[in-house]
Amino acid sequence: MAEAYRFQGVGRDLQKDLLGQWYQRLENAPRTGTPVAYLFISGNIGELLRSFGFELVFPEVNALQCGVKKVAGDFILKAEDLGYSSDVCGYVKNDIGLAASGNRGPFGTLPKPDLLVCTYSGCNTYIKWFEALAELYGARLFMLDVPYRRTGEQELQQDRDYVVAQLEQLAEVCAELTGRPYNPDHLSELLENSRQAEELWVNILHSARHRPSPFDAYFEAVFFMAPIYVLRGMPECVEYYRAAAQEIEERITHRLGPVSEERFRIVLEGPPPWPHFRTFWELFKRWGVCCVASTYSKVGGIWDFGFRHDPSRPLESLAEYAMNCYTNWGWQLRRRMMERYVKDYQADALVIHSVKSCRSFSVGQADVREYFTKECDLPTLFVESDLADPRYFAEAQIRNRIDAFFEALEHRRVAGPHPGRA
Amino acid sequence: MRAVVGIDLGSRMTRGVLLDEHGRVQAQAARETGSRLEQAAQAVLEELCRCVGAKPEDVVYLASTGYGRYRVPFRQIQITEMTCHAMGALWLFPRTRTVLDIGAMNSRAIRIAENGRVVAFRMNDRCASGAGRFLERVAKALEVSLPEVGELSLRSQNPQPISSICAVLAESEVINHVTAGASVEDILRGAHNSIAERLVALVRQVSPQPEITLTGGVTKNSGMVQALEERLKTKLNVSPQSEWAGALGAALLARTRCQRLQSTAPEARNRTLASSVADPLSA
Amino acid sequence: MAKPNGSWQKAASWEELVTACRPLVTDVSFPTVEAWKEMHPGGKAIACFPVYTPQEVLAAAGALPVTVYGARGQVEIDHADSRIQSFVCSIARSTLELGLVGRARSLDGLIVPSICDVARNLSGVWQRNFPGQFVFYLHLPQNPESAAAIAYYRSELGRLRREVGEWVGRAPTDEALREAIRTYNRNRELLDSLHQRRVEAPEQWPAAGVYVLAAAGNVLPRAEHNALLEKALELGAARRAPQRDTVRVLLRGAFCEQPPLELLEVLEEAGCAVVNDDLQVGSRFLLGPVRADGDPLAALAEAYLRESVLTPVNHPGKRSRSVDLLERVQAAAAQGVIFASPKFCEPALYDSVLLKQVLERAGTPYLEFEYEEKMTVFETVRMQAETFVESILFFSEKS
Amino acid sequence: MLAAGVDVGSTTTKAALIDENKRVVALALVDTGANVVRAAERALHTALTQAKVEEWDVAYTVGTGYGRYRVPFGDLQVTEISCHAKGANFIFPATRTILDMGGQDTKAIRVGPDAEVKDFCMNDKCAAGTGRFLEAAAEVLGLKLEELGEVSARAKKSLKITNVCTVFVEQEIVMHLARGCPVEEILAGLHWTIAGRSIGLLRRVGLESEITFTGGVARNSGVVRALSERLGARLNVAPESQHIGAIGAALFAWERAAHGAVSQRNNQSRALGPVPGGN
Ligand SMILES: Nc1ncnc2c1ncn2[C@@H]1O[C@H](COP(=O)(O)OP(=O)(O)O)[C@@H](O)[C@H]1O
Ligand SMILES: Nc1ncnc2c1ncn2[C@@H]1O[C@H](COP(=O)(O)OP(=O)(O)O)[C@@H](O)[C@H]1O
Ligand code: SF4
Ligand code: SF4
Ligand code: SF4
Repeated sequence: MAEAYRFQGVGRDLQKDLLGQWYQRLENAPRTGTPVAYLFISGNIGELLRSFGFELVFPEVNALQCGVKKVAGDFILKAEDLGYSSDVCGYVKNDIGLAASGNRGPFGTLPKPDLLVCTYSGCNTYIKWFEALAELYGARLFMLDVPYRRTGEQELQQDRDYVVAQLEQLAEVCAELTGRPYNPDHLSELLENSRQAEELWVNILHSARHRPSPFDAYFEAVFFMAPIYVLRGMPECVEYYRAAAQEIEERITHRLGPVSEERFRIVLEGPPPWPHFRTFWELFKRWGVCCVASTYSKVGGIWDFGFRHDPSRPLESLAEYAMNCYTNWGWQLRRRMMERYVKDYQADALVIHSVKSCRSFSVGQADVREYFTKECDLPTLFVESDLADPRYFAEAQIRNRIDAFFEALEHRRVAGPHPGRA
Repeated sequence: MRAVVGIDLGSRMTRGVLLDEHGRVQAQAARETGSRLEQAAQAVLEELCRCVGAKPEDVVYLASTGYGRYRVPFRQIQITEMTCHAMGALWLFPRTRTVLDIGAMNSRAIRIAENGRVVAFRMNDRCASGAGRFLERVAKALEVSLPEVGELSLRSQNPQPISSICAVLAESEVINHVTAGASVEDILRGAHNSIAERLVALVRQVSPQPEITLTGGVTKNSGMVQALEERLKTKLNVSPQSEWAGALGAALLARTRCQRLQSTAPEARNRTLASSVADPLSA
Repeated sequence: MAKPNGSWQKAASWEELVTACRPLVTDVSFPTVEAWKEMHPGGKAIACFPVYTPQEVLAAAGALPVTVYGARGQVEIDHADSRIQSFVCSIARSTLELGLVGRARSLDGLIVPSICDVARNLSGVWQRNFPGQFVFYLHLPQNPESAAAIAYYRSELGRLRREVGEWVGRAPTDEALREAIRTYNRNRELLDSLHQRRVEAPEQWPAAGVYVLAAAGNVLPRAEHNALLEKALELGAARRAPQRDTVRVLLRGAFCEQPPLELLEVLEEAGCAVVNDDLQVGSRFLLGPVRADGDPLAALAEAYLRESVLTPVNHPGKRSRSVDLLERVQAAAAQGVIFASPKFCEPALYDSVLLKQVLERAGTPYLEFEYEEKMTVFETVRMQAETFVESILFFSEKS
Repeated sequence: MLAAGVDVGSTTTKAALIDENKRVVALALVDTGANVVRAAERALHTALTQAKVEEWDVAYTVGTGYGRYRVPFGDLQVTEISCHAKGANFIFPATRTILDMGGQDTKAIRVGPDAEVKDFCMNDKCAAGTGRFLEAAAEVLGLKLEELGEVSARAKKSLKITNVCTVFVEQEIVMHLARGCPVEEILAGLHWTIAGRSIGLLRRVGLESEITFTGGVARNSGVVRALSERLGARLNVAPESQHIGAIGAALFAWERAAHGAVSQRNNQSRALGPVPGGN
């Protein structure tokens, strides 16, 4: 369809180009002598590091890429050969396996870290992960200790101050490593770029409120969100979302959407099964399912409830950002988010994809399901597999669940008891 | 003569090996274990003595191993299969560094040091998807005798993949293949492959090092050996004797132990190895 | 069925004492807590998730802190299976089960420290399922070197003091806190000497027994536990133990979810003399006494950040888990290390990988296996332990 | 007018015929074997001959069961989950939770008042605790499947079974027998274990009474007893429990027919769901 319209496909293509260029810069970093920091997606305070001229590596994104490119399995096995249990996070194993293979992946060769910045926003596993990398590379590890958003509570002043204090220390460390002084003005410029990109990104997310939705907030969002995660603060990131916004606009005007006929609108909780991403998507597409909101697209930051990076309060807003990534939220906050999505985006159902790797996501999901089925009478589908380990994806079983689930939804909806479509 | 004996009470076979004072193998004996373990052990011991024309009291030290190791009343010591198979395998193939023992019920991967010390090991419990009984069931389902399965599988033209990892469900899958008209050879090969997959996964967990020696009844199965070699990308040591590895190892360890005890102070001699205080099985 | 507190006072021998305390480990209807409540009408009992809970603050508020190690394999998991996925450790599931089936009725609240992803989310799940209860999520700083950390943790403890205070209707005074600190210091001191004796004479102080006596403290007021430990030290010294041919091992990984007692006994039967372990380390996670003068909360915060036992769930900062392990091996003259991790306990599973490499380099033999609190068959463990013992006994120069 | 439902299970294939008044007029049961289509046809024909009718008397046929993945047959495919819900609701209208224990998998399904599936989960990767598990046990104990129930009923106490693996449990049974433990106590233990596993699944979908127990294992009164004991609740068990999937399928067929859908057994039948050009 890309031919018929002007902007269709730009989101995907431009995203590919930008990531390609970024990985190219990384590949060159050793030669250009650019300092390299490893960092996580959740609580990604990359702007601060970029303000010191660091190039950033995101091990999670590498793991994700390996998953999509179907090489994760080998790296994971390699890590298990090194002694890692089959029961620990597949992302970590993928990354360790990658490192043990000379850091050469489908995206090229990655530079070694000069600094490891562990943000404790995503999960505890982050800490174990970078402890291992610190051992492996003998690189300096900075722990950015981000307190968890206690269930139901307001963000605590003490927590914010604590994170800010640590960011100041991080700035000192960076200055020491790069020989550059901390430059708040430069940081603010980067944060201004972030703010603009966030503004545009939120509009795209909200566009899913249209019927039919022009945009799949899960299966497409995972591509559209990449730049705001890995390139936030850079001008090209803002450019990207301008372009993407045009594509979405065009889709709205022509009533284009991810599925030719939108029959079900779902909210999706949990990460995708990367090694089987396409298959997984198809299983939903067959039923004309469009995901109108997802929690996974918030692991790297929650902007659709109003938060923006604030150039006038650089460190404070970085701290607030870091504390408000999805998996740093307690159960009640997560539940409220999903509840709001179901309402605002008029979803017919909640689909929970529970992944073995990620206890940070998974623990509590069964209660989420119980809450929505019992207390909100919202149809909820629960499927289990994994986000990185191809071994845990049982297609027949998952297909069976999805089919039965939408059969039932259709059965509920269609006048006349026929469970399927004629 | 002064002899030492090792007895391996396996779930199916009981095997015994007798060494003379110079550590030379003088006799081997085996018989079905059956349900009366003590008797099986007794019979094997007598058999061994008969072979070398010795009296039971000539046996100065006896070590038992295998799952019935605690059921040998006249043992001086019991030693686990792991330790014994390691020793036995090393005796059979002195450059062994990894042992893969595939029994009917459990499979074990063992990494050992030059001197036979067990460095790391894993065994499958809980799930039978990677042990010999799997093949027995498949053989039964296909109405071929166990000794044939290996050879047959090697004649396979296009192996039938077995999708289920479960030994039990795989069995019904096999039956389906049969009725669907797949050849016995292809089905067998499929079964061998799927077990091999799981065994390789087990071996990986001990970070194997060459040479790898295969022990246990499955060594009789050439198809299994090849399936494993393909996946481990290395030649495996297989000896017709390898089913004796357990008993052999027990005998060798019995000998070292007995020598040690004589060299150490007498009061130390009547010390027992802690584990021989209790018989967990009768508990 | 355990007799409530007091039954242990009559014990005339080490064996009797252990037998008297054994039910306190396994009886998850918490009879001693019931008993305490009868003696303290209106008193609150607060469950503490195993590791790093500053119980002093709760005790100072007049509440009874109870360290809950799941259901100790004593309760059929019927409800929680549907709430906590199969790939999560058992303690999370069984702790929830206790609540869901009302076994923990005598407990009025739960303190969850931020030890891992499971614990982090469990706090919210608990709050949802037991809205009436006092649920406190305690953030343990993971950045020990940061100058901000102590101040932050002190404020976090302040939050605990305030909220517990409001809840029990009595905010702990500084003096009450200092008093609690003294009692807990004494408790740590006694626990340490108990474990120290074991290093000197493992036959004399068998691991399972030591474990049971330490475990009694989880469900008893500290003062009472102190008395119990003093008695234990006397009786233990008077004990005559048989000489056995064993291997001295250091047990590692069981810092949170606990293995069944049988597992320890199996290890001993197999010939392992456990001379150092991190079992129930939550009751002895401070390496030294806490200052009992000055600002008590600051003292607690400092103690935690400066000298708490390294486990897989506290980032060591400049300290090193590897060095720590090797030092412990040496101090305990251990011949080998056993990594026993709870199944699906990610933190423990990550650490063992790195620590095993360290031991390989140091040439220290090790064994690794996983356990579950609800396990009932120990044959595999026995087999592994025996093999491990043999690998040392037969091949080491001594013996 | 007749409507037919065929449930090709992993172990057995069931067929059900219902007439225009939704009365069940015939039920058939055959072993599935490898050839799904043949099994389906055999089952259907057995049912037809039972009802003394001809194939063209059947207005519409719905196929279900795991077989439908391998070969679609009948006029329409519906998942066994929907069919069990339908069938259970038909026989026990107050059903809210269904436990279906088949030969190789166990399913727990929660349904609404008019049989719509609200939630479900299944275990089908491991034969532990499935009908197959009981078949194996019966074999080792030298009993017929039919006998399992009564025999275990004689048990004074039930033995603790430690293995769940179908293969290992055989070994364990042999060991218990060798130790002279009474057969009925072993059996009771097995039923207790199986019940435990299924209850896990049931809780996962959220238990709501009434609970209906379907699938072949429901014919084993020992399991029924163990379940109701451990749940502290009674279960609906229909004499035709093993056929409930097929009956559900037949009901769907009936509704299709009633809505004027015509059978087209001759031309390619379609699988459910996909939007034409949906991707
Ligand atoms: N003649 C044979 N040919 C091929 N495989 C065999 C033969 N004999 C035994 N096996 C295999 O070896 C297994 C038994 O091995 P064994 O070591 O005797 O078991 P265990 O020691 O546990 O009793 C059987 O399950 C079978 O798969
Ligand atoms: N008469 C019977 N008594 C007890 N159990 C039975 C009986 N008939 C079948 N079963 C059990 O039912 C199982 C088959 O159930 P079924 O629902 O037909 O399987 P599926 O639907 O997967 O083909 C068998 O494995 C057996 O355990
Ligand atoms: S997948 Fe989950 S556990 Fe793994 S690193 Fe990401 S957030 Fe952490
Ligand atoms: S056992 Fe491990 S994973 Fe489970 S709660 Fe404790 S620390 Fe967390
Ligand atoms: S998968 Fe099969 S072999 Fe493995 S435990 Fe389950 S039943 Fe046993």
